[in-house]
Amino acid sequence: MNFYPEFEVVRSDSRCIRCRVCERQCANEVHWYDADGKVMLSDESKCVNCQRCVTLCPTRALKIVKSDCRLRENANYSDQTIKEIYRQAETGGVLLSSMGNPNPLPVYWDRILINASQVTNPPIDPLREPMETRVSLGKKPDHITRNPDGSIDTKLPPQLTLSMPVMFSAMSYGSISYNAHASLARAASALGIYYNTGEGGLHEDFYQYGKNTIVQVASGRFGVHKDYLEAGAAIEIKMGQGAKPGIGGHLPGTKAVGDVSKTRMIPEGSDAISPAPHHDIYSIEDLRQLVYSLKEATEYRLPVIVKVAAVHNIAAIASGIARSGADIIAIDGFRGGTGAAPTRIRDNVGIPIELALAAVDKRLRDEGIRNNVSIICGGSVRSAADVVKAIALGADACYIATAACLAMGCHLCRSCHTGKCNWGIATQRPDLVKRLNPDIGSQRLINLMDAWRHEIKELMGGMGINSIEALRGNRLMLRGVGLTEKELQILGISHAGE
Amino acid sequence: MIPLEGQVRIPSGCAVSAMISRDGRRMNGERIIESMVPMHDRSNGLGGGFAAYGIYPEYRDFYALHIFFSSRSAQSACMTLLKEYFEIVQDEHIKVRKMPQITDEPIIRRVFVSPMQSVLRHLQIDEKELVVRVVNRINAQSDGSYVFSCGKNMGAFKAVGFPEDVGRYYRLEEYDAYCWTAHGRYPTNTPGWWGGAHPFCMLDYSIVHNGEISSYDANRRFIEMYGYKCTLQTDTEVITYIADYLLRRQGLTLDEMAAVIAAPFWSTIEGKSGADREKYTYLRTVFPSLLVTGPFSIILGFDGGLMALNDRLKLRSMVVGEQDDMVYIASEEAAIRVMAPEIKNIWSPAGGEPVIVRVKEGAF
Amino acid sequence: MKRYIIIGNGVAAAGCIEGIRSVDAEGSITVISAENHPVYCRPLISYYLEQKTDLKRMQYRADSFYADHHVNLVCGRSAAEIRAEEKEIVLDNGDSFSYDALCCCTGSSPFVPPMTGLDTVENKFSFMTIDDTLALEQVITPDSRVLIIGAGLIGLKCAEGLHGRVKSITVCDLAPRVLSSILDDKCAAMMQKHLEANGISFLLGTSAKEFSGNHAVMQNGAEVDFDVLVLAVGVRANTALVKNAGGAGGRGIAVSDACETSLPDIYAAGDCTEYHDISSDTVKVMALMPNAYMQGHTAGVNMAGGSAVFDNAIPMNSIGFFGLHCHTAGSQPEGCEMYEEADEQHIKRLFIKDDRLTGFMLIGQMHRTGIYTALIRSQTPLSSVDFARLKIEPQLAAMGRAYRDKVLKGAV
Amino acid sequence: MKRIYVREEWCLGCHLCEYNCAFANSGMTDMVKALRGKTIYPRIQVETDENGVTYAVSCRHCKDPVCVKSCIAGAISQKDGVIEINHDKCVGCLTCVLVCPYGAVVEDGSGVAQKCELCMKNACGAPACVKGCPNGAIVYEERGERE
Repeated sequence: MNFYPEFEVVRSDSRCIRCRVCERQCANEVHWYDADGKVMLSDESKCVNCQRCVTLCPTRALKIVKSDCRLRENANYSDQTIKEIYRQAETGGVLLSSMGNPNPLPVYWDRILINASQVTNPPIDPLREPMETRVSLGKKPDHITRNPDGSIDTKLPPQLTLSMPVMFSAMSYGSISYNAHASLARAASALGIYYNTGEGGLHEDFYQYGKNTIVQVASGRFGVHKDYLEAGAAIEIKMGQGAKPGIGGHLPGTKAVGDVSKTRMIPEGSDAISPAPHHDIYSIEDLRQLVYSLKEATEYRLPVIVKVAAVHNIAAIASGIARSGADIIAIDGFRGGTGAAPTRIRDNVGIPIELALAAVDKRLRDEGIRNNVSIICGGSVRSAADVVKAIALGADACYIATAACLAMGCHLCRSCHTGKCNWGIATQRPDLVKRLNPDIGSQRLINLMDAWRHEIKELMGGMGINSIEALRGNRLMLRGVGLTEKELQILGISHAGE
Repeated sequence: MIPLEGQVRIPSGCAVSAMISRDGRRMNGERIIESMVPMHDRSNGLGGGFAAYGIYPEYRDFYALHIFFSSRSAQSACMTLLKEYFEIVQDEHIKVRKMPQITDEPIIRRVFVSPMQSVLRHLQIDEKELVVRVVNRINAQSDGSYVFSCGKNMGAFKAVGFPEDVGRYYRLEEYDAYCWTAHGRYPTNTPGWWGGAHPFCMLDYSIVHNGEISSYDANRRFIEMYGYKCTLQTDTEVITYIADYLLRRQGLTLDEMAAVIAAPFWSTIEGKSGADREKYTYLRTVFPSLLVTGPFSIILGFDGGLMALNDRLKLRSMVVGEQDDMVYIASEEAAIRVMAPEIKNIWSPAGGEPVIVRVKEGAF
Repeated sequence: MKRYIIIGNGVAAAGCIEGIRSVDAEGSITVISAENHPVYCRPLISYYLEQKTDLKRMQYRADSFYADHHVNLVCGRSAAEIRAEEKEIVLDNGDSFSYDALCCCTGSSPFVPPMTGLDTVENKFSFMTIDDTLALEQVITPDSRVLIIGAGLIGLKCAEGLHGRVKSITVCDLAPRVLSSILDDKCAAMMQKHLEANGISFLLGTSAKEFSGNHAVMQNGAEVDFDVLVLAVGVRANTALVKNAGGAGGRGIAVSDACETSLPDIYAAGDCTEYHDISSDTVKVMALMPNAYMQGHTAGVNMAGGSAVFDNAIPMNSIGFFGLHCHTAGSQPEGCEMYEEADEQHIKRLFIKDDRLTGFMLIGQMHRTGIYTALIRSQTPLSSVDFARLKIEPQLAAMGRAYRDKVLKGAV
Repeated sequence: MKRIYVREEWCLGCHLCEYNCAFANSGMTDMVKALRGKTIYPRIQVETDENGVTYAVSCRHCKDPVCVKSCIAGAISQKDGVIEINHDKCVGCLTCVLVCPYGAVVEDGSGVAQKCELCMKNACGAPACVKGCPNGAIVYEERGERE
């Protein structure tokens, strides 16, 4: 069935200089030059609204607008819903989507407000006073022990030390490009934070950034070998992902080319299918065995992170993980991104990270085991304010991926699964990969993190807090607006005005 | 209805003052009361109090519980509870001087107790832990009984009122102590509840504090994992518990405790050498949630000494004076000048640097 | 302190001055200039007629050039004799100058073949110097009919310069085509067609046999009436000074790659010399402005004790008429192959021999032709580049990765 | 001296540099007005090699510039390493085009020669190709001189 295109290319002929940049830059082949008529023409049915042409058009002659040719209005059956039905009726297939859940579900970050000092205690000016954002992730000992001479035995379980409480979340080499990985690795290294390999192994060129790398072990075990495990600063066991809890991953064979297949240790062109569960983990005891296997393999030098999707009984799951020997729990909320996920899963499974985080932090404190693990919060952390709210709710640090992709140029067109990312991020096509110059990509990531760090400091200073640890779990610094009693109770915060 | 301490978090400004004899000489409460007079404006009449060390030498082996009761029935219920765990050695009124400035008095009792060995054996805990648990239980029940002092050979005296009035009300000139601390309160919202006045005590630790800590909920939620219950929602309370946790339960020294709650900046730690750097790194890494931020000056009294500490940015005033065996500490120099008019050696300690004063071994 | 003398004040002389000064800031430099003008480049005179430039802008260097380079400029004099043994020169007025190093930049003079009745023509001009040009300009009127003898570079540029300022222009040449020294028949035909389209008339394969007043009779019998006659048959190198002093040479003064003549401490540069054309491996007079400068500069450096060679000379010409440009370079040796592209407006002819590009003729398509020129000069084996692409379009892309990296990633 | 260098590994072949160059040297303040409906004559050229690799070529500002030596009008000069054309003196003979080994001197559409002058003479102030390159494929930096 033919639809009127979702987007329209609006080209101002009076501004167009026929430089043909749009044509050259569109991997979807929307634009073309008609030499006879000396005009640029477009095939809008191919447009995904990635804004590449709009961004590069030197005379701002282009804009992409949402088509107003809609089906008859229906509050129940939206245009989108109807078209999805048509598409499925045509293909018999599962719908695929990319990036995070775009639906208008509650974003609790936006319903939480941050405190500031007035009169009774002073706000602190981060430009004048030291303001610390460094955090250590890992298990903290319950009791100090002393050496025979009375000094403290300063040996600690392995820790990850971050200059600021933000890290780049897992995105595999394969789902994103070599240059995207290079950008992340270089930025993490320059910033003193960490990036995460995702389930695609670690390209040999990036072993040099190992000190700032978290290597992931997921259900497909792609790219996992001894050197890989030892290359990073921490190992993450991926049990689930916020965008697609309960299912595995699927890298199409078209992306498993060249170095991608080599790094994953799979034949070139073969689909890389990660199973839904780890087939050696059917229970919490099994997880404990994998945690300790990995620790044994790396001589207990590296902290082990267990990453789970935020699902209904996340607090209990986290409690189990905290007792499994894991050093860090990463919780990924339902708005987290993905390179490809079945639409129905992405849009309907999992719970918001804010509630999951609050519930987990509370449960671990109630059980007196909060010190056993650090908590990383991920799944749509969009700004420094979100970071501050997450830390105040109880997170030790945040994972960001969508925001990192945006910094590298992503325009959230949500077409990663097509492999034709015009921004050189979610693609393996060499001509497209080239569009992301890691010099620029890494610098933009560094800029973003610098900006966030400044903002975090400003917000902390306003609260009269001069070190991030005094913010962690400091829920008194938060107030809810427009939330129900139940929501407030789960978040563990008061309503504004209270 | 305006909520009480414990029902809502109440920030407050304050005045603090302390004097201690390193020789262990015992002094009556006259001078410490006088020291609060020039700092009258730092209080607003909604709370004042004192802690005194070495005042019950004849009962030094027993825990001196100072308790407010709202009624006879509360008193009787509480005593029944106490008797389950303790031998009651002495149960008496704390003598007061009736005065118009101090009103709405509760029943104020002093009870010397000794833990029952059978109970300790049964619960497999030491006697300090038993005292802590029982006191916490009484205070958490909030049914009209409130234990506001429970150490040995020391005691806190507090009430709603200006501190100099509170001191005279409790007839502190009749007590002799080698160490006195005092507190005047400026709460921003409270009808004034006697239990909410300072010092706040746990065993022999007493805290007087001036400030409003911004890390409060981070500190509270951490410390509550270890059996403490911050019922009053005051800074002083949580700092007292932190002190108890770090000093008694983790066995840290006073210096180490200072390095946790007013931790040196990472940049400072990195500038230190070898063992020191490792120690400070370790303490910050292990106890991040016990870092106290925001303005504070606190005086922690304990059996045999005291420690004064400012927040690491020194956002609150605190001065120290020294003369012969005496050390004086106060929010304002004027207070020290009242206690020791001829004093020469007065300084302002740097933020985060603890001033620790100990009485000569065996002198108390 | 060394004494340098330069005979002549053209572009070669300017190159020589700059060459000397790049090595020796101290030595005295004397320049003997027959013309009363500061250095200018002779090809500009047609642009002057065309009013694309003026006397001021025609100056090759700034007003302060001689002062800046501490040059003693002797104007309006020519050298009469070089006394190589004594290392001195004598001027036409008898003055003499001693030198430690001498450079002869005497250029060339118009060559006028014997033609009957030429003395009866009142308005006849050469077209070599500013003075020629100013004199010519004096006599032309919008009604003038101009006859130009010679359809070479000079004659045709003169025609272009006069175009629009006179009534008619006829150009004749003994050769059967225009620009016969640089173009082959096909290319010449295209240029001729373009010139004709712009109103220039040609009488080719014939020349004036005799004149009587303003009437010329051609060898083929044709008759032409004219008001102004321009003689642009050709030029001859001014070799006499050096040859008289015992220097070797044929049509030009023989010089080495270092621009030395056969006489000690005497150098020569510019249109007066003959030298090695690497594209044809022959020695010839190549009266070209770029080469003149480079020779002068080379001579100057060597005179001052430096070390320089100009060892990649080739003939080359950039010339255009009425918007149609033509680039030629190198030569078409015996047995060369030719690559050709041609349409109505363009011709591209590349000449290839022994795996080398030896020359080209390009009309109407000038874009980046220097890349071809460089290929000839560097004698790059074509098997080492992607000539299949290169012949279609001059581009560094076809020159190989190493060359590109060298040129684009570092300073050259 | 600072020169323009290309980092061809990042060149996208978008040709924006050519348009930015043409605009910067148009003397106009609006790109549409400057370039719409016109053939552009940029001073920088994007090339594509046999593997599809693209890169932009502009004047190298050589140490031994043959264009300067070849100009019949004395219109090309080198000052502080920067080679520039005095357009007032240029008569459009295009000898410089004939001799530049990099094809970096080009005709400007009106018959005279032009070449990259590092945007030192236009309102841009810094090379427009560098500023406008979306991927950092053209840089303006110091890389030392030829020996």
